[in-house]
Amino acid sequence: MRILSFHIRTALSNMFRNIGINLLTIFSISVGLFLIAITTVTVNTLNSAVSEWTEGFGLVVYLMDSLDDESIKALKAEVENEPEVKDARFISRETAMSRLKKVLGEATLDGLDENPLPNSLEISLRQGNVQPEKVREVAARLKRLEGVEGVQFGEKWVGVLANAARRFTLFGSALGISLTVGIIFILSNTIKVLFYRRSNEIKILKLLGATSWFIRIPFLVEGVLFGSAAGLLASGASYGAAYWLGSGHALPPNLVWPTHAVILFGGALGIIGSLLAVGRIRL
Amino acid sequence: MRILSFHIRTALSNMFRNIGINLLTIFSISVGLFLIAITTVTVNTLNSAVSEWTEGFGLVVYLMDSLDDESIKALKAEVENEPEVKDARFISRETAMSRLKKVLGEATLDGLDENPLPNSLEISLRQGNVQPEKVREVAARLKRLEGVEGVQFGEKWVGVLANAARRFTLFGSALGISLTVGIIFILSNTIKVLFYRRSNEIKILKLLGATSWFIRIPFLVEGVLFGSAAGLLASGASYGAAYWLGSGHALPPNLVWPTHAVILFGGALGIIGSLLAVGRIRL
Amino acid sequence: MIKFDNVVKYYDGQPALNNVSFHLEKGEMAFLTGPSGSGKTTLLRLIYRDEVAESGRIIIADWDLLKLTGASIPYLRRNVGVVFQDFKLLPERTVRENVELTLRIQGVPSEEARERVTSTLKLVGLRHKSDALPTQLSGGEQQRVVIARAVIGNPAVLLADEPTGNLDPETSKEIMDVFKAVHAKGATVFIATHDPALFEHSGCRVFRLNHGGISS
Amino acid sequence: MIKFDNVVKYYDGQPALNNVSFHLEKGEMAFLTGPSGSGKTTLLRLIYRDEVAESGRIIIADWDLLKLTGASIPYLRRNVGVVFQDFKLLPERTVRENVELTLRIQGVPSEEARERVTSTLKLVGLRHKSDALPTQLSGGEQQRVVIARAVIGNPAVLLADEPTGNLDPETSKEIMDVFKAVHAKGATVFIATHDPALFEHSGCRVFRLNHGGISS
Ligand SMILES: Nc1ncnc2c1ncn2[C@@H]1O[C@H](COP(=O)(O)OP(=O)(O)OP(=O)(O)O)[C@@H](O)[C@H]1O
Ligand SMILES: Nc1ncnc2c1ncn2[C@@H]1O[C@H](COP(=O)(O)OP(=O)(O)OP(=O)(O)O)[C@@H](O)[C@H]1O
Ligand SMILES: [Mg+2]
Ligand SMILES: [Mg+2]
Repeated sequence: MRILSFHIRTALSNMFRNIGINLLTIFSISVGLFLIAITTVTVNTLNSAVSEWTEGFGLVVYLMDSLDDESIKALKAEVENEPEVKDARFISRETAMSRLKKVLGEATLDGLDENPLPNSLEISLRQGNVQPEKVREVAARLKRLEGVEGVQFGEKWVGVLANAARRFTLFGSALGISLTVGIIFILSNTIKVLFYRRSNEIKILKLLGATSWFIRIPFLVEGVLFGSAAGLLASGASYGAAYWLGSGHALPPNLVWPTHAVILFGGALGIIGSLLAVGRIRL
Repeated sequence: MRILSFHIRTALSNMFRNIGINLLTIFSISVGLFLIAITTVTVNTLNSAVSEWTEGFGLVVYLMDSLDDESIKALKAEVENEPEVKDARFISRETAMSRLKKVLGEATLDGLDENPLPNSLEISLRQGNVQPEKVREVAARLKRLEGVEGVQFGEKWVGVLANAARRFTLFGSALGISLTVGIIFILSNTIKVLFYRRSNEIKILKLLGATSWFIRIPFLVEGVLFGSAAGLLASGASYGAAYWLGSGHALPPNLVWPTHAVILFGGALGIIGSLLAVGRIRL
Repeated sequence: MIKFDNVVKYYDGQPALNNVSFHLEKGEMAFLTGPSGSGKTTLLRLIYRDEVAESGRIIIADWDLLKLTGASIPYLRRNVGVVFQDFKLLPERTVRENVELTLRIQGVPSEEARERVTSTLKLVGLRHKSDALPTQLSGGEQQRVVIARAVIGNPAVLLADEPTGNLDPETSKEIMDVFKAVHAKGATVFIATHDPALFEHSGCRVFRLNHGGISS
Repeated sequence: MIKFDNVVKYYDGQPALNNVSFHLEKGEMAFLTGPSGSGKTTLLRLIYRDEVAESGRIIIADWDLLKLTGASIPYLRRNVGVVFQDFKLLPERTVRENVELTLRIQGVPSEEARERVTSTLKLVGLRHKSDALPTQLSGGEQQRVVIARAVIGNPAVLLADEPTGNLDPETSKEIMDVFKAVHAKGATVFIATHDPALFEHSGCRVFRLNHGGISS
């Protein structure tokens, strides 16, 4: 216990000896962690949007604005009579708008003061009827019904979106991985530099009978301190950014966790970085 | 001349003395420069899309698919007769699609095998008629014309897009500035670390009668070498990434320049970083 | 206690020590002399395993240095106090911290360490410089800090390499008294020096190195 | 050439030099002695402007050190060769490069520098160690590298701080001969030492420092 506190004190005094440079290093690392956190949030948002849409849209029948509730009901029944249709769900134009707002963010649509979306029926097809040709056939039939303004092959648009989301996920992962590798490099460099700066001191400690771990422990402590300090900064920044981009709305929990996890992530990278640094240096 | 070559040799030998660490530093910096380059490309793309759309869309009249060329011509004349309308330009559904492709990228729309866009007339209003109420009034009148499926207040959607683009530009600039500051920090730290590593040597050189600039010049040379080496790497990477995201299509020149400029940018940051490092250290 | 058997040490293809054999008894005090570059420092470095011999046998107390594993080197070194010719002080630590280091490494509790440092610094006449950094000391003062750091751990073996090179004759005599006190407590003491005044009339054995060979 | 007038130098509120006055003529050779911590190194550091006096006047050749601007310090130092007590060798440069540095800083062309280094290393008996790093040298060899670096620039003033602390009596004599040769070429030479053998029977003036005061 006493020995550990000795090491922590050594580590802290090393950090404070060059507080300026060390703060800058922490700042650089936190920029990287911040980017990782917001990329994760963005990828998550996009993917949950895609999966929501993929579920929702089998086939969408847009209804003429002129239809009253009665005719809508009749039309719904008629549609559900088709053999391939499992069920049809009425989506009012208001519901459609609020869905869109949820996906794109309230603020993005602030410019609109009129709802341009139509009422619609969301149609789920029975299993075995979701092949493109079949869907096209059903769509053609539905289009001919009274009161239908248009039919949309939802899955096509979903395909476009899913395609974009896949690309973005790929790109985001590549970015995340490069950043992680970069951060580990920076951390292990920082520790290595501290190590080299003290290499003279370390040689002397060895001559006085210090064991390898007596020498290494302060550097491991430093790595963790660096990493988690940067993580804390990044957490604050990414939470702030997410809040700001969401125009002040609290984020849903599945988007918030990356902004917290980044602290632990930073600490973990710190351990990895310093282990790499002190492990590779022959004592 | 001889003296300069002496300094360049000193700088190079300093860099090679720790080639591993220095390569990692260059790599970290190039990640930052890479992000700056692709952010610039993205912001450029988005903004040119918005400015193109803003010009094009005054008010858009969507035409029914059933109209033949004759009726379209007649309708165009009728529209141009309205006192507030300066001119109307016919945009075929094919033109509309190819515009969309240009803005979003060919690949994004690969999923579509049918063109869902309608024919339309793009209407420019006479100066003095672009206030929201006036536009609404004109739109209402146009909507009543035979063969018109709908009228879109282009500027509203453009507003949404412009809003998004503005946010993204703001966000991109913030990111770019933080990254630039971060890179300058890293560079100046790297030089400072080299400086501190050699501080013992430097004290001795001073005692032997060396002038401040005799000591500083190798560090300035090193800063430039670091910065431009990282810039070169980032340039290659961002060109590759842009090419990949553009699905193999060559980028238009206005999107390519950031991938080249990043080399000079890196060198400039190198000078700034090393000047900060050696300037602030009292000799 | 210290036994060399036909020890050979090369540097860059040149023999720095050539077939060196000698034996110091436990508790003996002896001197090592010879011209500049004759191998005195090299011989001492072999004892605390800072260098490894090319051939021959070196026995220090119970350790056979040619069979020593890397993990036990620290424990050998804790039993060998060294006054380094080039001091090897930590420049960013105070005099007190430098001297205390020997004890910290051995895990001595901090209160005990504190007291022992104070009395050892008094012994070498540097109590008033406890909180100074090495760069704030004169050459002779630094040398005395090194001496304090070497003797504070009560090592079984004390090696001193030119321990009075920066000291005036009077201070030299005081330092020799410190070494004699350590010797009186049972330690084996081995001092490398150029200064004949240190070993003349001392009654101790004197080993002479010349071109890598030893004679006594 | 070297003139001190009532020079006072404090460290941490304690006087290291107290009202020191003396005068060395151009081309004179003299010694400075005194116990450990008496201020010898401090006095020499004032001469090459590594420290600044609190009060008094110091004149070196044509320079009044209390009026010296920062920008002219390098030019003062190029005229003062120093054998540092703690060597101050660059650890990552070879012996040759260390000695050559003095000339590089003064802008001497590389071919000329090369030749002068070779002959100076021969003078101190280290030609065979030209390409060694300082860490590969014995204490005495390092000291001779420092001496070579100090004399190679033909300085008007040569200061030596304990230049024989790591040398055997024979090598010491050889080094003293080097200093005498430099002196014979017209340089002012000032040597701080603990070793009375260096200045006894030399016929030179000897200044003694004690508790910050000087006497000759
Ligand atoms: N690490 C090394 N690499 C190469 N040669 C070395 C190394 N250490 C010492 N030498 C050489 O070995 C020889 C003996 O050196 P050593 O330091 O043992 O001499 P010494 O007797 O202590 O001399 P001094 O009295 O000058 O300190 C010298 O010629 C020296 O140059
Ligand atoms: N940078 C400094 N800061 C504080 N005190 C110092 C500093 N340099 C020297 N001193 C103190 O000033 C006094 C004189 O030191 P100086 O180095 O001049 O002595 P010296 O005569 O050269 O001794 P030695 O023979 O041991 O080398 C000493 O007590 C020393 O501790
Ligand atoms: Mg030696
Ligand atoms: Mg001194």
